[in-house]
Amino acid sequence: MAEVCSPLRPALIAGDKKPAGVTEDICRALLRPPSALWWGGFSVAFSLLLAGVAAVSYQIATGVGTWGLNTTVGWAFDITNFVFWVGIGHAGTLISAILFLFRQKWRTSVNRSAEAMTLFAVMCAGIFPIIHTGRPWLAYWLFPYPNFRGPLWINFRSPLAWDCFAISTYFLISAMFWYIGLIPDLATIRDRLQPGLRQRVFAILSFGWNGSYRVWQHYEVLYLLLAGLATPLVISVHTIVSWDFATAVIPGWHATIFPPYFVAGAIFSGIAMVLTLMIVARKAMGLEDYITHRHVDAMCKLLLLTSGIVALAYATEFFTAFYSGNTYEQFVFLNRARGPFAWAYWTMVGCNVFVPQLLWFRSVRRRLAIVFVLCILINVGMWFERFVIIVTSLHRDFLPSNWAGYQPTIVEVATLLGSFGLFFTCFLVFCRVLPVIAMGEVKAVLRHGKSHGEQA
Amino acid sequence: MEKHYWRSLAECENRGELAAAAEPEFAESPAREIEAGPSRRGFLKAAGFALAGGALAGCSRAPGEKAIPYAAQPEGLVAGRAQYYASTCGACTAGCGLLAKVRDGRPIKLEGNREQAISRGATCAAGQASILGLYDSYRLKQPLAGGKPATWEGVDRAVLEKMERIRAGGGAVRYLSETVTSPAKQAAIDRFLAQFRDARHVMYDAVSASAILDAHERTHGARVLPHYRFERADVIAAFDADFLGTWISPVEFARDYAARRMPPNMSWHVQFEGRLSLTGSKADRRIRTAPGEIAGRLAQLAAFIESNGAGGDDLAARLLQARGRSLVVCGVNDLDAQLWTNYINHLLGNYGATLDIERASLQRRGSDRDLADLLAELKQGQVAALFIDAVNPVADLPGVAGLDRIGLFVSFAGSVDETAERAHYICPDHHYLESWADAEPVAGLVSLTQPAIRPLGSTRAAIETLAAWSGHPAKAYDLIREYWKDRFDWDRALEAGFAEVPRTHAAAPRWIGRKPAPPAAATPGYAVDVYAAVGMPGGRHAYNPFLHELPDPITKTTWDNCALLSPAAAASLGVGDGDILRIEAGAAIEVPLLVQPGQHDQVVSVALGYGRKASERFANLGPRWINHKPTINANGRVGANAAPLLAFEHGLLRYQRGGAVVAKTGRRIELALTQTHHTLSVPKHLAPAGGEVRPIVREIAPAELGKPEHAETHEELWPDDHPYNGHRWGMAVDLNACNGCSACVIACQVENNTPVVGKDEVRRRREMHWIRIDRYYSGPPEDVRVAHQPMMCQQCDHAPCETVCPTLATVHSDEGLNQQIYNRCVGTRYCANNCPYKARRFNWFDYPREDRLANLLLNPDVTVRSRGVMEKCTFCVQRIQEAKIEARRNGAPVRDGEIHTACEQACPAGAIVFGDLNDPSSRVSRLAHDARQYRVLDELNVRPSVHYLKIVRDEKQQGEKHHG
Amino acid sequence: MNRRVLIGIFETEDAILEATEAARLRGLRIVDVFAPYAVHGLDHAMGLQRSKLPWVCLLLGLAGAAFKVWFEYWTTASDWPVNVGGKPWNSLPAFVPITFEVMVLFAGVSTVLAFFGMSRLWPGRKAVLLDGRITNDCFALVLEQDNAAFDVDEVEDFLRRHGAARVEEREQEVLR
Amino acid sequence: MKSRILSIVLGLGVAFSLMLLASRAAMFHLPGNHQDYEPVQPIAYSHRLHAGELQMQCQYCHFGAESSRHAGIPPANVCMNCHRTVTAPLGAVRAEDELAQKEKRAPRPVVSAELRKLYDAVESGRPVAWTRVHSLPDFVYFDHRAHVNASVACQQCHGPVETMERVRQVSDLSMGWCVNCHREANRTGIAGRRVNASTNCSTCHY
Repeated sequence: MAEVCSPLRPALIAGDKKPAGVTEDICRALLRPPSALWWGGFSVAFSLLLAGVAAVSYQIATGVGTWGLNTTVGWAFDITNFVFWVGIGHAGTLISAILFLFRQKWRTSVNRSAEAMTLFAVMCAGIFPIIHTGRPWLAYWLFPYPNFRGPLWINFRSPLAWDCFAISTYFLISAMFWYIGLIPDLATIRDRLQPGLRQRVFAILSFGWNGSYRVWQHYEVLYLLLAGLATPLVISVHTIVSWDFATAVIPGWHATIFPPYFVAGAIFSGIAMVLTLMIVARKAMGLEDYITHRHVDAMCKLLLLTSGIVALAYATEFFTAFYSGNTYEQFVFLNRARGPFAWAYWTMVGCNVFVPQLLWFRSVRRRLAIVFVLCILINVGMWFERFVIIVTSLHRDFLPSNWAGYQPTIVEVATLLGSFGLFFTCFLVFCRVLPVIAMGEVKAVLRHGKSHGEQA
Repeated sequence: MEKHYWRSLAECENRGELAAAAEPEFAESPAREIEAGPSRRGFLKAAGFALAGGALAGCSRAPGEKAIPYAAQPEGLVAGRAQYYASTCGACTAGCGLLAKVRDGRPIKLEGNREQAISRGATCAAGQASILGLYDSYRLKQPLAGGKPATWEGVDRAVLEKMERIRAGGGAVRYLSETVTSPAKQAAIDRFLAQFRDARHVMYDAVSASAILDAHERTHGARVLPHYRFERADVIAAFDADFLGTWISPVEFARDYAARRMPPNMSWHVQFEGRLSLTGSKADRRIRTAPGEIAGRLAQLAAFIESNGAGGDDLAARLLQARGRSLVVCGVNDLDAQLWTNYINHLLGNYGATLDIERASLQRRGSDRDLADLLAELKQGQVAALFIDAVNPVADLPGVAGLDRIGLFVSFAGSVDETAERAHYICPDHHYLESWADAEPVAGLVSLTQPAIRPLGSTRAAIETLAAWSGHPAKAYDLIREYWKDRFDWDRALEAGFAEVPRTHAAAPRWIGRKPAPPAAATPGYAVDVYAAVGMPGGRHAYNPFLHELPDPITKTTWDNCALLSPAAAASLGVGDGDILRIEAGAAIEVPLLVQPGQHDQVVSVALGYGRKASERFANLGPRWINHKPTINANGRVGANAAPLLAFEHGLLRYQRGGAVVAKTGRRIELALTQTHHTLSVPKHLAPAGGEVRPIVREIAPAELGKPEHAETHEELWPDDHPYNGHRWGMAVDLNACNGCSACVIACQVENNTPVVGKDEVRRRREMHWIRIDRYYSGPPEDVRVAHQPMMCQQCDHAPCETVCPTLATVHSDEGLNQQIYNRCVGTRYCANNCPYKARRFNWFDYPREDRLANLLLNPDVTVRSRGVMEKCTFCVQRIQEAKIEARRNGAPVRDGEIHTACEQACPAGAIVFGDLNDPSSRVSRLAHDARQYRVLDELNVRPSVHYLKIVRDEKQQGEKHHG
Repeated sequence: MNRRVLIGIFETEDAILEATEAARLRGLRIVDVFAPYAVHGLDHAMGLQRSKLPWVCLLLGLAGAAFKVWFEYWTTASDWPVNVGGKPWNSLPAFVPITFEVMVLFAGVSTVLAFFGMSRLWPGRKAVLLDGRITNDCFALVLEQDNAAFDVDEVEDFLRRHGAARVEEREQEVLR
Repeated sequence: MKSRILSIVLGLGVAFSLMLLASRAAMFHLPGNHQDYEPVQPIAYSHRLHAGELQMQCQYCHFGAESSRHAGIPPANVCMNCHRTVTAPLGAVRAEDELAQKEKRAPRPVVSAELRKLYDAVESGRPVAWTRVHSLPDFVYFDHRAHVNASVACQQCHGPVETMERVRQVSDLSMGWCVNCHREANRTGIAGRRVNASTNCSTCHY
């Protein structure tokens, strides 16, 4: 039967919910017309998206020269944004897959939206490797496809080629994982809707799910398998992203610590983003019972942990540089801390190392407003981490004659904002049309932390 | 397709209407997308997805492209095969021999003529760039009368009739030209002027050597310019003479100088100057000296030498040791200084040894005194007729007035410049590549110029015009042929490009001078110093975008001339780079400041030749996008004209004058520098212990010669995977020979179709030159050392760029080349990021190539890169391919020295050597095993194929020298 | 011929578990159980054997990996060896990342397809529902009247004893 | 309203392109592949006649092939080497002779219509604008010298030109086609001789 757990442990789901109640709560949000708040958020997000579209189309029509790059600094905002968004994506998979494997029941109320977030983040990320090329219309050359050139394939030694495979695999697997999870809920909604267009759409999307346990059995196994696949996948993805830099010869990039460092950073920023969204959604959609303080608390602790790892990575980098005796390497780090981009470096350290320390205090963890602000700061910090790694390493490399500066143009900034626009537009639409909380899974854990006595 | 345009073009050229024909020919210019068919490209651009299918299908048919053969093919011409015509460079009066490479009727590249004594295979940056002048769309296509297009008949009639009246009235006729090195032309001018009673031929040089000529008139009784022989000099003392950069005959001097700077037995060179010049940057010892002090210094040196080295002056001692093997040169246009120079050379017995006045140089013959007189006459309106040939006095000189009071004012200018626009008639001369001409740069050496292409417009050689106006019209060819008849074998000379003729002077002039009077004391305050920049040796090149975008070898500025101040001086004024200064010396000009280490604290230097009308055309140069900034300055031109700062003093044009006032205006502009960090040492507060200075450029003292430092050898991990069995191309760059003159940069740009990107892009650090010259300072700013390092793709065997390219667009050839395949590149820029030398260049935009005429310069053997594509030095692979295929055709292997990369070919110092590292006897592999050899960033184990040779500098006092 | 089935509708998770268990022990043939969410232990209660999906996942994963390794070797070292940065023709370590990704891709996609196949789900398939609340909050146990010995009333009574809220008798057709 | 117009336009576009595709489906090639291209030339010059029947050497007219990157289109004066005297097909000349004999008069010169165009070109000095058949993209540098001197037969790439009335592009001239021929040559050699047909990128791309 249901797990035995101590009565002391607070309930996962507050309020004495019954399955029907769950269905009721979640679906209500979908069936009632969008609130003014939603419209507000949507219009902001969508206008950002439009700005981004304008910027990108202008850049593609005119040339990468419309970015502030130069011969020395060949990457800046583009790849920074790419790594940033991939990182954001990772939390979703972490929560839905890794926590699933670790049997962390509390994930059930957040995993759906976390996975959605993953998808949208990976979409945003995927755009940048394409538009950062000089000839985006030829970006498909990055994939090996049969051709009349000899045939000539691609360079499987290039981390960028690895990226293409990693990102597209990651997107596909996450999408499937997410959709598989959705099917039962789609069916639930289908069966609550009055016949009509909407009902027909859900009927199609729900694959004719009818709750047969013979299917449920396969389903459970499948879900476990996907979780099992997604877990190493998510780690491999950011490892590969980090290899974009680690395999290069440029001091500040050429570092073996990158994979763990990047994965931790990714999860760090991802969790922060999930929290940001959750805290808003919770208020806006009245899901206080489902996303309880316990959830927030758990995630804050995760933040604390990953922040620790990231801090350790920063320290290690400096130590390696110092210990290596390689003066080029040493210079890069001195240059980060005291050079022209010191402000970026210290923003990064401040937001990623010092700010999260507040989370040691329960009182802080309990105050959602503060947590919200912290999460925003952490995301800023993590964006700057990538910026620092890329730009400060490039702008002053081996030959002093090459040393140059970097200044973003309006086009670049608009593109960055545009990616946020895309992300939030997608997320807001998602909140409106699909269940933000996995009803099926929540129902299964309803009685968590309730002793049988009170439950009977 | 590019390659075939030419065939049809050549055909048009046959009809002699290339310029006109160029228009339709280039309806789609060669600057074409590197993409399959044009329709494919259209489809890429077209947004309408729905129609893509149609376009796609449409693509499967070839465009109805025409292939037009000759109607009657000229003898010996085969489409696609280059021909070389021996000629003479017209970029300045030095008279370097050239070979003009003509491809299907179009001259596309200039190469030095190895046989000819002045060039000996090399050229300077300006010479390399001067080919663009041929395709200058601003050149006049027919004569102008009163600013209106006219016919030659009309102009001739009008001018002759006006001349008739003047001849009757006995008015003064003046012919103003630069130094005429062409004897035939001189004769024509004389014949022409002979028709008049009061006629005078006035010659002046924008950068005058008049003082030297005058001084020799005093000391040797003949107004001669010695032929300086640096290759014979063991000790060189140069006083403000930039003989490697711009002075008289830089290519020849650079070559001679480099020849004597080969370790171990190197010449010793000391430079006295106020501005850090190219020459100063190579000197063993450099002593900052204000222009005013030069004469004093010379007098002092003379004293030491007279007293046989008493006073223990190191220089005097060295000079005395090298009597007859030493050379003292002075570039100051001041009679005192020059008299003292002659006196010292006389004392040292250098005349006849290192200074040849028997076969004197004829490269500078201008007389400032005559010029001054002429200007005076003009002011008083005493000139009835003025003929101006190849000079632009209005822009070159201060205080030119009264031009509108001339009865007949004729200019031979090729395009409308500041002077020509005020002339009554402009009778445009040919570009030198279109014309027959001769030149005698040094007495006894006749260098011939033959047309490499039919004239693009209906222009006429000045010599023909003169002949027509002297009453017996003739073709230039006949005039020259006639002049030299039975002096040498014409055909052989034409083939060789030059001929030696028996000496013209009877006997060498003897020393008749005596010890000069002690020089006047220097005037206090700032001295303004107007100089000719290496990249812009005179205003005549102001039309040339290649030269404007060429970073000055010392200042690294482009698209501007700056006021150079020493760091101390700048600090005292509280100004920094880019602050606009107001320099007042008589007249006033405003130029941006550039802080220049090595500059004398009391000297402010400004370059000549900027702020010309010709540069107005660059208003919208470069890619156009929202943040684009114009290439020109507020005055609508590139840079500011420094001519107002010049002045005549005792009949000499003074380029350096005391008593200048320098003030800040409060305005500032952002300079377009290609290098912003100027030393090999990293900023103090960022310097890790032991990493303060980077060993990118290495310098040793003569004593350390022959001691190779041990370079760590890395094991090859996969020796069998990449055996280089055939050729293995490599390069060696002798940093000791390289003087930074940048001829290689332009040569590379012309050879490889590298675009000009404009000031704004350079400001953004996006210049496209495939080879750049890194300039590093060391030592304190008041006594700065300079190192020049040509830096191009190092063609690494373990190229970091290759591993990271996802599309295999850059891979290694089995001959050791790092290949870049433009059409496969999608432009991720990953390779450039991962290049430790940052030798790769990215096409940030489709760089405009609207000027269809200028497009005729494009090298058909090199793809024109499109937007979004990475490019870089290829070791001129097109030349390698050509040589290999030809060798195979002739059944002989490629011999060492058969392939010259464009940079190597142009280098006056012979600093760059290209060849086969697998051939142990090749020059390059010998240099690759030289004791001075090192490879930049060798520790990365990227295995560059470019070997550098260390700089050798002898800074010690002679005393220490022996036990040094 | 058309068989008839007996359907017991239950309200709670515990009830359905008990009933199913009991039914199996009683030797009744359980056609299927319908539930709004995955009830733990129900598969044991029904006596289902383990799913074959893990095998699909493993085998196609390995197949994908094997294919990719071969493909990378063939393209890079065998078919057209190109010297890239002096790296060996066969840079096996550099092939690992993509191999891994492709393995995961193959495993994932094939498992999902296999799942849809096994459980006969596809977009737009008409869902057969015993009760509108099945996907919401109620459970159904479907027993087959396999032989004449099957006593409807007795079984109905049995189901009620195990807390069935409602018991219906229907044609077999109701299920696929 | 606008959207409707847009969708109509798009619809038409799709229909149009489908039509195009359908019409071309038969001879569909990937973009840039011009195989089977057989344009009409300004003068109906017959390679079958000249290279086939008359057995003229290719390089008699395309004399660039041995010494230059381009084989070259023969200038009119090369044609005139023969066509100064040959002004019409033999048959036409004979017919005129017989006719003349019948009519007891000196035969008139016969000039075929096609050759008339050539003579006009020569007289006017305005060259014949042939339509290019084989053309490679700008970024490919094919060199006839290298191949001719390695005794690669013209037909290897250009197909049996001597049988073609009008020249057709036989091979697809794709990169794979070049590369595979190079590989083949390296394996088997050409005309019994070992050759080094490089497959370096910079053999053709620079």
